Amino acid sequence: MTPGVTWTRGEMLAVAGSLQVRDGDVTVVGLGLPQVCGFLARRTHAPSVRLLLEIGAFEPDPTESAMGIADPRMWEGSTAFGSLLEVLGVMLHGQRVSLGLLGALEVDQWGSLNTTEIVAEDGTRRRFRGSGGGNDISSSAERTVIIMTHQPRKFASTLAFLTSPGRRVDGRSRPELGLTGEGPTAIVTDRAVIALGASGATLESVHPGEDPDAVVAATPIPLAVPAGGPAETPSPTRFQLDLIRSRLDPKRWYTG
Amino acid sequence: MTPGVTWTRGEMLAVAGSLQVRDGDVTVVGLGLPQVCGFLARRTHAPSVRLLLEIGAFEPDPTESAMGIADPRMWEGSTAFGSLLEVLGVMLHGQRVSLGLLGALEVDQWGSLNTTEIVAEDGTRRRFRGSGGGNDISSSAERTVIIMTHQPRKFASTLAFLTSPGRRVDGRSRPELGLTGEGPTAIVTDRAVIALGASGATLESVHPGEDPDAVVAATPIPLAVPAGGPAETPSPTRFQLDLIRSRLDPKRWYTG
Amino acid sequence: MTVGLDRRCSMGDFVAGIADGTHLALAGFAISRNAVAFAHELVRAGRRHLTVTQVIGGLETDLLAAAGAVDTLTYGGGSLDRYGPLHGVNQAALGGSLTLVEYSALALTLRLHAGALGLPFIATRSMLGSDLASAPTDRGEVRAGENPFDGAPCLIMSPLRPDVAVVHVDAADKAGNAAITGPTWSIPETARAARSLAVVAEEIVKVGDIDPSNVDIPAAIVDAVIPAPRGAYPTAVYGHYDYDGAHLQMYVDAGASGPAGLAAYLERWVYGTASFDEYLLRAVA
Amino acid sequence: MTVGLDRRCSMGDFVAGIADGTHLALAGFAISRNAVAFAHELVRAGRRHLTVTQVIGGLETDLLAAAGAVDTLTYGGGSLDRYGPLHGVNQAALGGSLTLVEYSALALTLRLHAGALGLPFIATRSMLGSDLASAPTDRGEVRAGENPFDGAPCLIMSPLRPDVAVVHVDAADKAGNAAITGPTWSIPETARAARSLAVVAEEIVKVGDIDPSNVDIPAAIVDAVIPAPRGAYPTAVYGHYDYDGAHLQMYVDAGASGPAGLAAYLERWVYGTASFDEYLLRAVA
Repeated sequence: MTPGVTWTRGEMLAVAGSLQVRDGDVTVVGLGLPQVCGFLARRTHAPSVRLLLEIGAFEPDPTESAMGIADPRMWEGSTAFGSLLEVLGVMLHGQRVSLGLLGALEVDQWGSLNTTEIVAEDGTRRRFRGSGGGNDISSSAERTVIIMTHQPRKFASTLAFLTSPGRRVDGRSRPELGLTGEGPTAIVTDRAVIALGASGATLESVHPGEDPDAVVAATPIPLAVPAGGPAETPSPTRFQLDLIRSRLDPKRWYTG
Repeated sequence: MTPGVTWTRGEMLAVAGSLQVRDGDVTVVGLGLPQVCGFLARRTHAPSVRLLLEIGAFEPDPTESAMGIADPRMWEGSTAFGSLLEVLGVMLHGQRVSLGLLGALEVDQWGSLNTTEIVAEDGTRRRFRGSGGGNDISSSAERTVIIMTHQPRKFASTLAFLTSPGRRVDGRSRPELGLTGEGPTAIVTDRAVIALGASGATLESVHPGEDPDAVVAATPIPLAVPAGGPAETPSPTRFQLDLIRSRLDPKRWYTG
Repeated sequence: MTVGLDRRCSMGDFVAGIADGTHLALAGFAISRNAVAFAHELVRAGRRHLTVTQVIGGLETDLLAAAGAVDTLTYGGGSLDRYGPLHGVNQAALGGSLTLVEYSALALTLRLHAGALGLPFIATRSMLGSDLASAPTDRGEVRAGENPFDGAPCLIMSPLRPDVAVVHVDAADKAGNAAITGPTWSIPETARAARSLAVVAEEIVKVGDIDPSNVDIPAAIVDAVIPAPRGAYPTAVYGHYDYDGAHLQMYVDAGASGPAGLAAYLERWVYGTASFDEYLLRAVA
Repeated sequence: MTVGLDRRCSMGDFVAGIADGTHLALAGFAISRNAVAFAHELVRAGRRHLTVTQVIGGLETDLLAAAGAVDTLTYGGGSLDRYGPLHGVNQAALGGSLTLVEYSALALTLRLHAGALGLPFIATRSMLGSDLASAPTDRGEVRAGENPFDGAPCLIMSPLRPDVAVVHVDAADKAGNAAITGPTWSIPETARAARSLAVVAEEIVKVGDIDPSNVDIPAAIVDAVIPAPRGAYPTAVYGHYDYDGAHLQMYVDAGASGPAGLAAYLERWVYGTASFDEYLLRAVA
């Protein structure tokens, strides 16, 4: 940790998420933290990443906080406008997208996601936005990374609704299901980075100041811990934090 | 015949072909005489016909003779440009085209067309332009009309190559083949109008000055003749001829 | 230049021609380009038993659902972005008065695209292995299949051809040639899939004023051209006006208090206004 | 504004990267927008055994066929409009050195569209009952099928993903965002189907100079941006220059005299010129 540098949990999440982006990735980003992660990566270690919005905006570079991907502020600086069929069809279903950055209400140990509805213990259902392009991204991107805050209720062995498939569904692999790509490779939260692989979930790193045992206890899915314990996630740099605060989330909606 | 009015065979063909167009038709036109027929209809009895070119031009209104549908002169006055998928896909395959106007090298008694190759008696093959959108138009337009000069070698019971299906192929009806629309309803030549129906070809009318028996002799496909003999095709009017000469085919490439 | 047919029509006359039970396709996306003027007029006219298809639901659909006008909604998801969820849709779905058929955004767009192109069916890998495939499969709209060329699993979907699509464009001429700037999401496929298409235009321009290379919707597929300046308010139209965040938040807050809250919103802002112009005057003042 | 990657490349360097046996997709249409500069460079480089896919063949393909560079041509037909037929293609096909696989224009465009969208396959009614369906069926690219939703016959076609597409655009920025005016025929589908895409541009413009709503080909699918002013000559580029009818007629007349005529044309105008610029100087002078 750099002396005197402090950050919020949201900022830590944005930075850790951004590190999952590789330079050259062609990326479809969801609204909110996924978008902040993508833009942060592009302005730091991944200058040639391509960011695409399912609504039909290529490589936007917004200067204001946007209320969603349907907010024209979000499209500012785009070099090309097209259609959903162009982004989710030609780019994604056409196997040209290397990375999807996705949020979720619930995730299971294989990285399958629920963004549709939550059922409370009393059976009350609460509905959310549904798939949008989320299922399509999970189905066709070469890999996906899940970006979410770390709350135990968000980790579930059985999802209330499986909106977007992960590495396995009902014991079946992606090729068996007919899906392309590796599927989710990591869940990045505001406490840890959980790697997803062929054999399941592993606690790859915990963020500075986090206790690994406490993180494991707060993650009610099967979760392997490396023999030597998890690594520590690199701390945010001043440059990353300045970018987030001044440019990428100035209203602090996602990282405040 | 109006006294003092004379016309060429090509002009007669253009006028007779234009009369097949109904006001309100949505029409894909091929190059050459079909195009002259379409434009003539629009400027006379069918002002609200929509003319489309497979290349992606909507409602062109050219003022110069064009060398083909790929000649930009042909697109002049278009109100919208789009793609081949828009014209042959959305409009035609999507069942929005009521009429196709097509030329042919060879036609059979069911209105199937050959635009691909001719085999001479010595077995020599001569190749032509192939289908282009011709097969698509024959396959999906609500009805088609064939526009061609009247030469016995162009009428064949068995085509050298069946590029575009007519009302029946190998004894099978369009629904049996999986095709939509009625198929070809007429062959209009520079000598006659041959109606095509469920039971085959009928000599509906011969052009002014033509001998019905001579026309039948020059039409080597099964051809019914109505009990009272064929009607006489209406003569071109001065207005139609002036349009053709001054505006629609000023270089007389098609009607000269 | 061919002048073409004059397809202009008032919103009132257009809505008068839409019967109860119509299958509508809408093309707004969350807080952008919703056909709000159209939704208001439909609600005021008391239309019922509509089927609505929309790739991403937004305010227009939520107003119709809140008014009890929608029996079935086929969508790929929806929200009012950060303002909140589609309370009208969600309450009607949870209450059982509205059947919600969910797809992924791409899968539904592909069904519309197949309808537009007259394809017998269309195949995708989207939705494989997910719970999204269940309802459409039960309804016979989607079937498990396989690629005959390599044996890989896929889903085979039927084409979708709604009765009427209503889309909000920047400008249209009287014949229907229309232009859209900015991202177009599922507007092109929605417009082309429907058997009949109305373009609601911010502005009616002279035939020829839109460069033919910039025409996004050709007149040949347009049946009605409805002038409606600011007709997407309080949602945004790129290059024309921003969304009205305060009004959207008021709508979401009304919905958060339950069906009575939405009923009160409709009473005040829709049933309680004689026209969309009156609504605009009151809302923007 | 994101500046993006710089994809600019000379025609010579681009052609140097194309191996014998490559599956090329071309997008000219008869006498418009042919990638003639590219075809000349390929011929001079002596490329052989190419597979070419083109919805409507034109001069570019005929030059390649005349030079003996093409083993297989998949097309939906072609000509030089009223100037005459594709003698190079026809002579190679009749002589047996070139395998011609014919489709209808829509069917082939749909195969490219399926490739672009990553669809497992695509279905159509076009070509049913015609002789066109035979060769593609024999090759395993097309199968007789039926619509699982209503039992109607259809043809099921495999997606087509050529290795490299080369398309001629009006303007492109260095990242690859490109614009086309006028009709676009099969250019959008051809460009998107290929695994790699080169845009040959009349003009290279600054990033941001093309209104994003007017971008027809987004940089995200472009691998090479090749400046080539007048690179489609003697075919036409709408809004830039007309075709050269006298040159086209000379080419067709050469072809009408048989393979020797085409060989003489190539000797004089292609092998006999060191570059396309030299050809232009000689041809236009």
